[in-house]
Amino acid sequence: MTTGLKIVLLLAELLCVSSAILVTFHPNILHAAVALLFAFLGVAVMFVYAGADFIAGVQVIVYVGGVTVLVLFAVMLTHWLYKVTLRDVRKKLIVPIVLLVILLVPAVYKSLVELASSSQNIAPERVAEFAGSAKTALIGQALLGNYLLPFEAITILLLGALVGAVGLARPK
Amino acid sequence: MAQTCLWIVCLPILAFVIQVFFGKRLPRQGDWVSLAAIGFSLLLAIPIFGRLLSEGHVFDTLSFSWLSLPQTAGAFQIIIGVLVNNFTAIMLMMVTLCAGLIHLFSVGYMHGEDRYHLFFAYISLFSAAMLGLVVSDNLLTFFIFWELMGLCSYLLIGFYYKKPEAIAASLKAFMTTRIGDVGLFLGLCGLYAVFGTSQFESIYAAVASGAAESKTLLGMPALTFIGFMVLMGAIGKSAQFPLHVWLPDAMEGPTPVSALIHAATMVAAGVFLLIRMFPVLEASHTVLVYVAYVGAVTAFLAALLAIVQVDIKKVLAYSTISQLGYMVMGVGVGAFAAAFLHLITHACFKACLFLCSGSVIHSVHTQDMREMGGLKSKMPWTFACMLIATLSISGLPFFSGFVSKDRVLAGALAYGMEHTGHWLIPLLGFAAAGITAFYMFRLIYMTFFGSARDEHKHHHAHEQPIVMVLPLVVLATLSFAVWFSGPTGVDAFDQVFSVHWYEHAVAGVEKEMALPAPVEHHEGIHHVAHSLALIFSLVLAGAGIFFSSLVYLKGWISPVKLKSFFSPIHTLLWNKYYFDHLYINIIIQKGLLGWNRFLAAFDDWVIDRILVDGWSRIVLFIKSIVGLFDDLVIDRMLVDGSAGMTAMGGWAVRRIQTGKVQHYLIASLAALGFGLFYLIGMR
Amino acid sequence: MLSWITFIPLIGMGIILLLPRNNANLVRWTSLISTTIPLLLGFGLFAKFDRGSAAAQFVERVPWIPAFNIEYFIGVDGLSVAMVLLTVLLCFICVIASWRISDAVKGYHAMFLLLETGMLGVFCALDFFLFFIFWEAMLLPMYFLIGIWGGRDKVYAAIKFFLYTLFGSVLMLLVLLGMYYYSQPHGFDLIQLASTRPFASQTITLLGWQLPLDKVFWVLLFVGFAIKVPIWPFHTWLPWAHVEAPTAVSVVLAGVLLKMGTYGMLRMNFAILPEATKWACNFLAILAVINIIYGAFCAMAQKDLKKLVAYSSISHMGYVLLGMASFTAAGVNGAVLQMFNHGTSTAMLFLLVGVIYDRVHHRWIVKPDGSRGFGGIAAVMPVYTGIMGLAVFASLGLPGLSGFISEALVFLGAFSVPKLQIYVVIGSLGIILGAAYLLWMFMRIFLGPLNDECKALPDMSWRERLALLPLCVLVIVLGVYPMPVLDLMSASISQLLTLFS
Amino acid sequence: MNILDWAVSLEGYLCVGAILFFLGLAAVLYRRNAIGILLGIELILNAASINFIAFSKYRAVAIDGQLVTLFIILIAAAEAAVALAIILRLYRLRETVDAGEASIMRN
Repeated sequence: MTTGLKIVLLLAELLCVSSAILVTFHPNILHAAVALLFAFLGVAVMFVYAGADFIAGVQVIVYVGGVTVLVLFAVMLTHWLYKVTLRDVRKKLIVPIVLLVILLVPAVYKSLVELASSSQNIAPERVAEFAGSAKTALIGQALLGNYLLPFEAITILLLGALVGAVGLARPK
Repeated sequence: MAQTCLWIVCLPILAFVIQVFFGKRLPRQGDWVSLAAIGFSLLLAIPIFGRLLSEGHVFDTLSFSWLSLPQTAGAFQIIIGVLVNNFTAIMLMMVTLCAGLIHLFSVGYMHGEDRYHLFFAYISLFSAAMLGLVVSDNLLTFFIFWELMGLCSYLLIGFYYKKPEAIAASLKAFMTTRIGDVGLFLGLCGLYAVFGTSQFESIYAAVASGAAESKTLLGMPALTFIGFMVLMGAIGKSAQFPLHVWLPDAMEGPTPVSALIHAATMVAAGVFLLIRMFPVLEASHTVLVYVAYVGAVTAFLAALLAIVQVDIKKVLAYSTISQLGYMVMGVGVGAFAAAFLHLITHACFKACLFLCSGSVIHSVHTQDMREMGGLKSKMPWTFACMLIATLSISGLPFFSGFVSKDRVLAGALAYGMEHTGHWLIPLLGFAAAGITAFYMFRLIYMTFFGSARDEHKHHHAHEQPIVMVLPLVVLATLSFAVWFSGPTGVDAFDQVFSVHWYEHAVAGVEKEMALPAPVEHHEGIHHVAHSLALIFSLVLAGAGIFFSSLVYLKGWISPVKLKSFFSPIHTLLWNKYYFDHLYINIIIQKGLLGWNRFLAAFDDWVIDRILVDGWSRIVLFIKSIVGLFDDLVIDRMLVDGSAGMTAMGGWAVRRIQTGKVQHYLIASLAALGFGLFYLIGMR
Repeated sequence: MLSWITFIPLIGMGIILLLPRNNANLVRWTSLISTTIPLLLGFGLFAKFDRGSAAAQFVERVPWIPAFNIEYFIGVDGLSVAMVLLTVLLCFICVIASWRISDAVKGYHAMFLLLETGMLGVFCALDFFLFFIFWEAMLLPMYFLIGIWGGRDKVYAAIKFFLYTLFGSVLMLLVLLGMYYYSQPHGFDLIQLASTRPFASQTITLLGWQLPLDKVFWVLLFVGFAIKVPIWPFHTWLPWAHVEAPTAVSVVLAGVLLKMGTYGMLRMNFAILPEATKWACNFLAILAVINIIYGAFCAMAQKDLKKLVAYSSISHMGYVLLGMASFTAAGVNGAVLQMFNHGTSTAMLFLLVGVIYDRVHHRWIVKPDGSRGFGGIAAVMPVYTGIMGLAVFASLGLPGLSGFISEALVFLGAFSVPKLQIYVVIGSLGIILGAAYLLWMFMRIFLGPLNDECKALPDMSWRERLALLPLCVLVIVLGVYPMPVLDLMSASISQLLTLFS
Repeated sequence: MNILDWAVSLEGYLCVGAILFFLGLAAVLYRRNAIGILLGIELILNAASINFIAFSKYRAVAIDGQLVTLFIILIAAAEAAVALAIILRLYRLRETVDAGEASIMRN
């Protein structure tokens, strides 16, 4: 891994974090939605670096393509441009939120690191080899092998959600 | 012979059963059935009496175990049976004869009455009971027939059950005799307690052997207790003072009933009881005096009462009580033989008197002497018979009354001379004799002599048909002395061919009773007493008759003036010494019924309302307290309280549910935070 | 045989419950049949009963609850055979007498047959537990019979009867448990308890007091049975129960239920606790005399005919007690015979009261406003007057009828015991009062001028005469020759009395 | 070990995951707009995916981590669709998407 790539990964992580901040605190809901889009992209890049290229692809397609568009649509449908101000976040709560985040994040981070250290480490060379190998075949085999039941269950779930969403959103 | 006695008793019972069930449907409503039954009994009794006359002694017993209880400690057994001795034979003869004649008489007298067959049923049952009593060899069956007679007298007195006085009289009769019967029953219990049996033979033997001297009943010497109880029974049944009140009222019944039951037989049963139990009375030494006094007092007081009566049957009723008093006095003074003879002769002439009065009543349809008079010409036969019977009862020579009354008075006089302390007994006896003559002739003069006081009734008066007159004649003939001793009745004159069957009979019975030989001291007293008594009784009888004819026949002394002269005594006599008032108004109305009402109220209020339902009130009270407690404490505080708390709790918690999704998220995150913090802290 | 007698009425009840409601006559006939069969079996029992032996006969013994060795142990001995026969006879007569009951006929006859089974069971049971069960089983139908088919305030009477007897049976339950606990081979068998009499020497500590066990048992049992007899202070339920009960029920109540108290005393108090009984003998005699006199006095003051007869029952049961208190052969035999004779004579009286009640629907001798209830009925109803006369004279103890025999035996027996003599004298007052109130009632109702109210009263129907016929025959026959019934019981009683000699 | 190595290492990934998670959580809690909440949820889900992927790379979790992420993504898509349908329905009923006013369920 060349340092250049590491720099790109760091930038992607910073993009993620900054856009996440925008999503939570931006008064205008529309801008928050767009910021979310960029957060997804940042995450996709991180996946690529973690050797999960197929997942990154799926992430981009589903989240960036689907969910964000959906949200934008929702925002557009529920806010009369000229009537409802898009201002959203309540002012007086900003301070406790920030405090909360600042306090909890290092605690959770420390516990996650502890968790990570306790679990079994892989030798560095196998890490590189794992990052490089093609995952898609493995995923395919696993999907129709060990994970057959969840795979089927997920299909039913998606069907249910689809029908539900259509049912709910259908005008009278 | 004992079997024939059984038949004598069973025939009338059979007649009774037939009459009760089939009487109505039989021809002539079955009076011939009863007549036939009593006739056969008479026929069966005659040979027994004949045997007594010829052989001078009759004895036969038959007994069987009626009720036995096997008990390991000693079998309790009741043996009953038939005893035929001299007295039984005489009594059988008398009872069957009188009953037969009265059956005959009542065929005429009761002609046309409704429940005619029932009358004959009851009369047959009565005859059976009397015969049963006469022949029974133990006190238990004696008592059973004794009370059966009480039942029959109740039924017959109340025969005209539509008349309130009749049914009141029947109840009064039954209750008064019942009081006496209870006394006799206790005597019977005493006998069983002391001797273990009630058979006369074994009792005579036990008393003679002095077995019962030591035993005591209720603190009294046994024999005295039994004696008093027997006396009580006799007082009840023979209408002695103070239980005499029922006999005059018993006249409400038809006259044949009065004749049969309340003259000849039933009332005599009391005296017969005393005679049967004489050994016991004698052995107890103290009881006989009381018996004598009861007899004497009854004789005198009843005779006095008879003077003021206006109802013909009431006069005869009181005269019966008085004559019974004589018999009881006879037994009391020890002359039980004389008493028994008087019983027999009295049965005959008193039955005759009653039947004569019956025929008089039947012809003039009233019982009140003041509406009669001058019937001599109208009813010659009745008059003749009644005159003979009256002469006999007054105790004039040539008549049976004289024979027996003289002996009784002689016995009383002898007793008086021996035990001078008791001089009152002969005095009352002789006084009663005089008064008897007086009121009997008063009756004769008022009914038969003088002028008719009520023309209408006098006009209707007529002699009764033969079926009623025949019995009168037979009974009248029996009232002569010739049958019982000599023709004149005076032993001295009749030495030549006087009839001695009675003395032999008495001797036989005395032997049986195993009486202790009477203390033969100064034999002279008896002879002197006998002759003195003879003179006194003749004098008194004559005076009585003379005095009565002065007042009623000649009218020299007007009864009205007499009445005013003795007015206090008269009112006393008229109200029958206020005995009735005492019994009915005071003892029964105020005492008994008042006490009953009080007790019933007590029972209803105190025990029922307070003691029993009181509990329900207490329970109700407790219930209300418990209810209150339960309601207040448990219900309000605990149950509602907790409900309230939960409500408050609920109210408090409710505020949490703000409905905003985010708040719920915060809460869950807070919980998650604490959970993590706790876990981390733990480790 | 005995089980059949006891349980045929129960089977009858079962059948009746299945029958259609509207067919009243069918119900009545089934009920009649299911009382006739025990009657016929009763005759068989009477014939085959061995007069000599004092032991229980026709015994049927089946272990029922082995854990507490409770057995279905039934049998009949001298004491109870007369009562069984009486019960069977009276129930047969009562079914005939209750032919006119028209409302809820099915319920009535079902309850009645259950009652009969209960009663027969009480007399046959020789196991205390079984005895208690039948005792309670008999109580329930009685409550319904009085409570539903009774007179004006029937509910009050039914409740009072039920609670009163229940109070008694609660005490009996205590003794039941006590006897079970204190008897050596823990058991309820009455015959075995009577032979071993284990309670004489033991003592029990109650609330700190050291009490002799048998006396405690005796008193508790006595109160339980005294309520049933009834004895003086516990008697107030009887007039109410009688006045309100329908005719047939009050016949059975007076004819049989009262005898259970005295039978129970003989079977339990006398047989198992003889020393305690001897200790309480005086007490019994006093209560007996109170019963006699008190009952007679109250009877005389009554205005209601049925109440008068109820109080007369109290007075007559006083004789039974007096006989029992004498411990003599004559006394106790007289007592048990009086239980039988009183059963027949009172049954007649109640049936006759029922006859007049069916016609005029009131029982006032003297109406509350003082006017005459009846008067001079003899003219209108001769047969009724005749039979009533027989019943009245039977119950007042006229010699020649059955009442006298038992009263005479009781008094003969009691008089031979020196310390009871004073009680006999007072008791004899009862005989006079007995005659008084009965004849006074007879006079006021039957004799005298005809009361125009009762002018058109029909005489007794053939059914009523049929119901009364057996009782009349019994009263007369036993009055003349009492041995057939007496020697049924004398063997057992003599064996019982060996404890007291 | 400089910032670059840290960024690539497991700790880096975990740190970003944590930050994203809490930002998402903050968004969910404090956004008044229902859609804002939805955005928060998406962030949270992505934070979880990052952790899974990081562990599948640096730890012996191998392919399973990636598979779980795949499923998370799928479910998130379904969930977003349904959530938005509800929001639209809410909007049509209440003319608003403000999470605070949809409080019919309050006490």
